Amino acid sequence: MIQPWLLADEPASFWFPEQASTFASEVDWFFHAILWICIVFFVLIVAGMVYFVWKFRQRPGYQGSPEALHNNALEITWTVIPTLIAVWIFVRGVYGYLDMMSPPTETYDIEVKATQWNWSFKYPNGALSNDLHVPINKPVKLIMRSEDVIHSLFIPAFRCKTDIVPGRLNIMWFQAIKEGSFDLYCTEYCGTKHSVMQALTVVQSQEQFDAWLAEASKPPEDPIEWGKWLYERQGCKGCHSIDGSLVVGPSFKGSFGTSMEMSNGEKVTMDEQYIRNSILNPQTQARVNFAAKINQMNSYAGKLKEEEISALTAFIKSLK
Amino acid sequence: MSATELDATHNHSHGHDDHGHDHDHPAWLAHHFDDAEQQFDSGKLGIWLFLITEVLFFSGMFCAYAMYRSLHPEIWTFSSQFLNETLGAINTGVLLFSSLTMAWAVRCAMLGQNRGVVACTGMTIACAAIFLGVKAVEYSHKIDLGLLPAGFYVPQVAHPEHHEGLSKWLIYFMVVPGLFLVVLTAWYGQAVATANSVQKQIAGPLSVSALCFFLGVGLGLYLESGEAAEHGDKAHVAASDSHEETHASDNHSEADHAKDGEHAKDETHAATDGAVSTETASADGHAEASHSADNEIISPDVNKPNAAGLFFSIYYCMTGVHAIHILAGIGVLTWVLVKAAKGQFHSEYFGPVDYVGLYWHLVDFIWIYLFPLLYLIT
Amino acid sequence: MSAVVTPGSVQTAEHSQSHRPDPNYLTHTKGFLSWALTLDHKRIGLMYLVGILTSFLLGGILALLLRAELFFPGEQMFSNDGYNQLFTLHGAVMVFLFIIPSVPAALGNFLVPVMLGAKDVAFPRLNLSSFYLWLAGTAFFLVALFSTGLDTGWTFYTPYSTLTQGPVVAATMGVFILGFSSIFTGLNFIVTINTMRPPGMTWFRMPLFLWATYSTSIIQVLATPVLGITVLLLAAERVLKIGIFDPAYNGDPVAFQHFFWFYSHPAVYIMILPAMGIISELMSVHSHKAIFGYRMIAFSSVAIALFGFLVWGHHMFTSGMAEVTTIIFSALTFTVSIPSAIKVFNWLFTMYQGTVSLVTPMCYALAFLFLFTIGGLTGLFLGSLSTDRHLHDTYFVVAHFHYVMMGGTLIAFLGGLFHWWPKMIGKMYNELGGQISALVVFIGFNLTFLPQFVMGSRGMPRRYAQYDKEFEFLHQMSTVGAFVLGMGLFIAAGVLLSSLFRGRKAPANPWGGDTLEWHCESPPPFYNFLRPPVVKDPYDYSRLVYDNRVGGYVERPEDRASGSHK
Amino acid sequence: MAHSHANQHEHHEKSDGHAQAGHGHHGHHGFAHPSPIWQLLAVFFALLALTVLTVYQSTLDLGNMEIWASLTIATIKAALVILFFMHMIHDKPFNIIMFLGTLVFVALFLGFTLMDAHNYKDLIEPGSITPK
Repeated sequence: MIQPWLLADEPASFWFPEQASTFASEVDWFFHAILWICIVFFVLIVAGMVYFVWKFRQRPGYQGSPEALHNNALEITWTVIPTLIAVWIFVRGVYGYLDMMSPPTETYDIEVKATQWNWSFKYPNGALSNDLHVPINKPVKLIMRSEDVIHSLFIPAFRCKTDIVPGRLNIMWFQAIKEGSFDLYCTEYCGTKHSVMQALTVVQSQEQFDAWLAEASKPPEDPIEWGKWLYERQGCKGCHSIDGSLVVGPSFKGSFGTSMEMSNGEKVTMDEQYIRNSILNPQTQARVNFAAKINQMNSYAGKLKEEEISALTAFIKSLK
Repeated sequence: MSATELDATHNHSHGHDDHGHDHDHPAWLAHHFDDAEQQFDSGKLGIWLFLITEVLFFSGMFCAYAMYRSLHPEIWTFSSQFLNETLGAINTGVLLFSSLTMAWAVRCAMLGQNRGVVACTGMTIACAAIFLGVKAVEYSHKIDLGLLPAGFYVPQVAHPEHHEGLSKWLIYFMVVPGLFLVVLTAWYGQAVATANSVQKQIAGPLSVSALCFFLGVGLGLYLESGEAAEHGDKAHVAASDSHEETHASDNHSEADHAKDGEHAKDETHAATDGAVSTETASADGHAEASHSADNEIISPDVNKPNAAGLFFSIYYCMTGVHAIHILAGIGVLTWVLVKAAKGQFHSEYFGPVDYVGLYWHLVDFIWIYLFPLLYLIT
Repeated sequence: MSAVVTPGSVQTAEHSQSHRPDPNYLTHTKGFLSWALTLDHKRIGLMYLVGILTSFLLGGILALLLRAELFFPGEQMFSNDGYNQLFTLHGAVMVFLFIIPSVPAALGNFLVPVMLGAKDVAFPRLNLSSFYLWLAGTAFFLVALFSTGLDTGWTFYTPYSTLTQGPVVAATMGVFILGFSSIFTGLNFIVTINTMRPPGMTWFRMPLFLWATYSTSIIQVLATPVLGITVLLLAAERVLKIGIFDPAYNGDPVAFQHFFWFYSHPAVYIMILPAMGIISELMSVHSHKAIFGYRMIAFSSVAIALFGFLVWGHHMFTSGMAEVTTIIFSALTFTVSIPSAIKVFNWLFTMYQGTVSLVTPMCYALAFLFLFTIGGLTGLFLGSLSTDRHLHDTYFVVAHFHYVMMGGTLIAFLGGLFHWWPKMIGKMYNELGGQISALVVFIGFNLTFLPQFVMGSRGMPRRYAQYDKEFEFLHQMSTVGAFVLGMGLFIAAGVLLSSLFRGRKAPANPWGGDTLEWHCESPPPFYNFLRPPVVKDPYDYSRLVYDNRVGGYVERPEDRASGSHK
Repeated sequence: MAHSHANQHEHHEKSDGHAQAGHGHHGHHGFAHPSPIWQLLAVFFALLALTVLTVYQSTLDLGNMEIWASLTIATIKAALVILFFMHMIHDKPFNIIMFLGTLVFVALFLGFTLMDAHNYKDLIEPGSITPK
């Protein structure tokens, strides 16, 4: 079945989708330039081929002549001309490339996190989203990380693409010039759901964008949602999974209300008080299996308000 | 006839008209060759091409070595102190000597002195065995210290497990050579009993070589223990600074986990870590960490697999593949030994010795580079 | 010098040598072992031929399944994982089991010594062992195929290949073994061509197919070992966790790409160069005119082989490679395009003032010229950096390399197969059937891959099990084309197979070629030549006339009488 | 017969421990070049000396030059092995060119890969991935 977000957006021209970034016009122009060069050569070669086959075909009463074994003038011509053309294409390509490689000093930076198999975009004010929202006519720089395998971020309408290699920061920049929403693909094979690791690129006017951003960065009303929201943004996610898997610290899944053995031997049940204490001064209580790693968690005292802590507690409670 | 044509033909100076027949072809000349020289040249070119593939094969690992050494110099200087230069040097000497005997064997073959070939190849095999014996000691020692490839790297350098007598790994390494020793000596005994001179010429050198493996082990153990004391404090120094660094980069990792990706923050962390580790480093007189001050690389926390393990990965890959080549070398040398014992070589047919020789020298050639690159980093 | 061995004189030579009852290499000994343990390069070549054609059938079926799956945008008969395993195996089987050994190991093994005028390759045992290595490697791949299924893509990119489930180790071992098979073949040819040339066979009297094979062998010997160590390290990565390519241990995934492409780009030339050699032969023989600019073609083969080593980086333009490296690699990439262009023009002008006979091999050669030109030219879009940012890892790339690899190598291979079939098997095939197969293959091929260029530039990423609706129509064209193509190939297979049973006996020289293989019987005797062949210009057709009684070309009577051709 | 021949050849050069002398009268198989014993020994001891040298050199503090120093010594040793033990001095020019040519390809491989590795050095974030 087709994923809901695989929308059809018709190509703008025979070869290309619409031109939605500053790179597009250059790339398309250059593409067509090379295309015409190729067509000229191709037509010459095929026409010559057909003509020779017909003109010199084997037939009664026709005797070919074994001369014409080489012709320096000719051979030099068809060595030099292609060389010159190749040089031009190369140089022109480098110009365009350096353009794509060198972002202006003033850019709006968005952090991209690619995981198998979804995109997460994080904006300077901490807002997170799964679709990429960018303001129009403003240079945007993507600072991209991958946590598992190599991915590659490709926005056809922007004509730009960069691999996201784990263990590295990968930078890509563009400037959108057309409002609307465009496909965003993963183009480096990354496993089962590679082909549905897609998102939308939403280009909005500055006002709309700001409005959206404000909305996106506002915490939800419902405490559980709010807890999840905090869980994703305050770094809990880095060490504590919510699916039972072990990352660094213990998973939150179904942990509430269970009794756990502490490093000092006593048994404690995980309740609101325990959670609050682990958030504010984690070192005071470590489960026996995690005593070694307890130093890796630092206190959130002063970083989280009481109602935020209770929201987190509600969230953890909700993870049956 | 043009000049090129002439030198094309000169290989085939005679015997071209009996295309397709084997009469007047001696046993050692394959049917599709016209004369001994053509056969020799073909073999020689073939073996050179094979050596070329070997060089490129190793170049992959040298490339990995160069890359990661230049990316993490501090890891390299830190880790290589756990390699024992003396053992490395001894092994280098042994291999060089084996190269000498090998070259000598080739000379003997060219002069048709088959007994000489037997003696020389025998010595070469013996040297190979010594080399492997020493390697066995080195490997078992590293394994005991938990100095393993990145994924399994859990160093107990501060307090290595003190096992009585031999390391169990060393014992595992000694099983197969032990079996060989028994079988070969028995075989030699039989040869003596039946007064089968060819078999004696083969079994003798081989059983001595098997013995030499244990000679190598003994040598290795002796030198290893000699080093132990000095090695010990090295380890402690290493461990102690590694501890401080643990904290340093723990703050970092937690900073990582509390991922609020503003760069500024990350970088400040990185910077401070750099600072801390350079202090610890200078405190212990370890120059390595100072590299980390500039680019954002954090100085290695040697207790974490994702630091020093990489060095040992590459160490095991390079020396391991090299050791496999030594084993293969022993195999082909034995083949030559057998042919020589049967007295098959003479001044028109010595190719096999020459080819095996070239291969053996290449193995030596590789080690000549491995030794300084792995053992002698300061 | 003694007379050239013509069919007639071979016969007489036969009777004089009663101790060899039947000189024909196919029948001079019988029984399974006489094949399984043969050291005869011709039999080994034939066994390779059977082997690689079988794996081509396998790879082709996988390809048709892929295209069928892609007929509609969503999931059809295969899950995402199923699709990923399919394209992985299609790629791996086609590249490692079929294309790389296709021309050198199958046709090359058969032809190199015969064309050279030698009795055999320099190392017959090595030759046989390389065939068995090929079998062993294939076995490993079949394990990968029938066990849980390999889903890394044929490129084994880390860290995916270190994290995924599935028989990656088995597959890499397969690649390792196949690599050695390929190395041994190349090594054998280099030595053979260097040391086994008979009197008079100078470098510039070698048929261009030998030049191409020689260049190919150089690449095989120089590049393949690096693949060997790469896959070995990858296996160690999985088994011993050495972490050289794994960022979790400070390893670097891009390093793997460097290692991998240092082999795999030259490998592209391992695939295409011998094909170019075949085309040089076909163009000349079937235009009954000496090749145009012999030396240019010969040198361009060597040039391509050497330049081929400098351009691997163009597979990594978007993979975060440093800018300076990227630009250098782009520049070097364009240098390779020139020798290829030269070859194309030379082939074209070989027909000029020749006598072109449109027999099946020539039809395939012309198809090659057409398709390879497209393949080569579309390379320009990918070599230039700014357009590549957009086109990289899209269907444009897929179409490009299928035009080069399949439109180039496969078509040339088929042309060569039809060209030398009479020599290998000793039977003529049905000419019309052959020509029809060429036509159908040509049409089907373009229908399959032209739409993919458009898809690519419109942004369709490769290796997608499901795709957006807007690409549906183009995908459907492509799928239809694929099945037409498949049909064409089945026609070709039918034509060749039926010739085994009802083909008329092939004359020694059905096409009027003048390279040495046409101077011995078809099929050739066990020792290829009963007396040392007289070597002259391989493309001098002036002395050959068509003889209706033989049904093929023979020496002009007066030349045969006079004996010498100087 | 070649056997006996070789033996008297051997006697001949026992008198002067010098193979080249015994060389001339074997025109019909000129492809054997036995190296004289003194040469083999000389090369061997040179190699040993260089090994000692490189070990000593590693005790000095040469900073960044250290790696180059040890590589230079290693290369000299390698050259000795190739020239004399692998008798490249007697070998066909083609083989020599081929082998040295190979080193060019190795250089290309290492060169490009290292150049790349260095230029993206500052994009690498250690420890950003946790081992699976």
